[in-house]
Amino acid sequence: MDNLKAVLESLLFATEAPLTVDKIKSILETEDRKAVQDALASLAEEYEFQKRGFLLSEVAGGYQIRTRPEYAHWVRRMREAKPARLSQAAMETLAIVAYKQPVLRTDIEHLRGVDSGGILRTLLERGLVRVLGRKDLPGRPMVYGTTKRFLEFFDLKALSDLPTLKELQDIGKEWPNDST
Amino acid sequence: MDNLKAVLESLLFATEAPLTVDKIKSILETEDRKAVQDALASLAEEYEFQKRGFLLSEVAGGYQIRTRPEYAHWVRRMREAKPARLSQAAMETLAIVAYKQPVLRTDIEHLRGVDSGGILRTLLERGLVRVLGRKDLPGRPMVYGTTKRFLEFFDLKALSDLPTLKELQDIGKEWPNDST
Amino acid sequence: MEEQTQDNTAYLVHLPELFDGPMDLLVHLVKKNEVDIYDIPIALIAKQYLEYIKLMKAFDIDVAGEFLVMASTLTYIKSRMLLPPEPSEEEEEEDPRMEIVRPLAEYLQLKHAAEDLANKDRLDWDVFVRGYPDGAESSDEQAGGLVQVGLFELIDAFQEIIKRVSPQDLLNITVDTISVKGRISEIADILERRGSVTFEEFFEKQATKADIIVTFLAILEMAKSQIIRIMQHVESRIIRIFNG
Repeated sequence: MDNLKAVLESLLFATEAPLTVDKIKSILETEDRKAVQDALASLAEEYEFQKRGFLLSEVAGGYQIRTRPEYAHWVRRMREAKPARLSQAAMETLAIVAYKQPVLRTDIEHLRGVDSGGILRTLLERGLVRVLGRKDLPGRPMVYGTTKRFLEFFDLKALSDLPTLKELQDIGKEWPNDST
Repeated sequence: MDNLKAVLESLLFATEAPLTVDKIKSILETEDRKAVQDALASLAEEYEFQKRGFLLSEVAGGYQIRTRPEYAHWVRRMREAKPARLSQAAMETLAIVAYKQPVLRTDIEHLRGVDSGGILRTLLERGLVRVLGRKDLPGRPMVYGTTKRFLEFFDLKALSDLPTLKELQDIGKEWPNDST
Repeated sequence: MEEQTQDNTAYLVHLPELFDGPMDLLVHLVKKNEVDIYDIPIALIAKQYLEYIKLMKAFDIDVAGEFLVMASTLTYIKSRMLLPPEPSEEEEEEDPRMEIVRPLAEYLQLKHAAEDLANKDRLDWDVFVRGYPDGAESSDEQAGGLVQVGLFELIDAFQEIIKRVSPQDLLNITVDTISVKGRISEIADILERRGSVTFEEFFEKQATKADIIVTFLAILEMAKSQIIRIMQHVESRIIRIFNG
């Protein structure tokens, strides 16, 4: 294989766990351990010499490309900016608020079957849900609805762009109440 | 920053999603868009010139390091990748959504001559197609379009990267290959 | 398939794969016969098309309704081709085949497009990036520190709930009710900004009757939920809506 180094590099780039020489040999269907080791050494040297943003590390009995420690600060900054993911419970709550608004917390909890106060607070903090007002019931419970940010978040022009259950059925979603 | 290229490389190496120039600017706390763009271009050239195992792709409005397609065979072996099977019908539907968006389900079905609800659903679930909104027609039918993931999936910079239908026909043979 | 026969087994080898739809079959036939799509020998193509359908039926393959519609279209065009042009007509009559040529040409274009797409470097097959074990997750992000999720995930979440509760009160969600909810949200936006708005203002910019009704229903619903208070000035008789 005349481009062994480049192939190796593509493997090292695409792997998550360190690659052992044995693993590499089996992927490349070669018996030439020496060639693989030489190529690895040559890559490591190249990264060093060219002062690349990453280096080839020998870890846990295998090889792995890692970012150069000098740049850890920036990589960390990037990782920290990594957005959070909404939990399943948050998605459920959000779905109920979206489809049933204006909705009371008790309605949400009735549908979900569990206390949803904490999740509602998170959604409020995230700006996806807001308090629309208070209902004239004992305790003056708050009524919730979705925000503009909710629309942006789901790339909706308007709330009326939400598909209806009927429409979902039409595009083939199976609903528990029909059949089975 | 004198080692901008190397820092950029470490970021590109450590990211999962394509990095936009804006994102890079905010991580590096720089206002120098031109410097970032120059460094990106220089990296892309370097990868090309040095025939590295990966290349710098411009996808979905950002930059991402991807393995070189020539070595796909070996990476697939390593990842034990299964073909991301999209049927011919799915590809057709996807092409219609891509070229005719915003498009109604009835338009798709009119063009293909068959019910396309099931396929549309699969594409929605795979995140390649999304609901763009509704059309001001009786029943307010939903209109569909492609997603950012669609761009990532097909290695496209932007939708405008797609050849026009006219171009396709001109360069294309008169007949598309069907599998018969 | 050029000739008819009762013996289906003879065709077993020739039975083409199942076609995705009538257009697909039509493309196949036009291509097989190497004819110009703008000058289709309609009698020949119609004949072969019908033979194919017959064959499918013979093999107990479900022939979808769309195939039959196309069959009748072809037969109709064929019959019109046989008629002499109406002498009384002044204008030149359009070639009856255009009815099928136009959609066929468009379909062909899109087949080219689909093929072009299929030839691109596909993620997780031709090219790979780091950290996508199965390519299922693309972290699209937005300002505000949240991963953008697809609408479908929201809907899936809703579906999960419906599985658990009686669906009765959830099934009345229609385009109209969602429109009302949307308007409630808009009105809440305005009230948040301005505190109070006159009743008339809400209706001034409404374009259609449907919009007016939706706005009215939204105000009623908001009043019912006590999100807003509706007051009338004693003298001016102007009705104002306040944040509740």
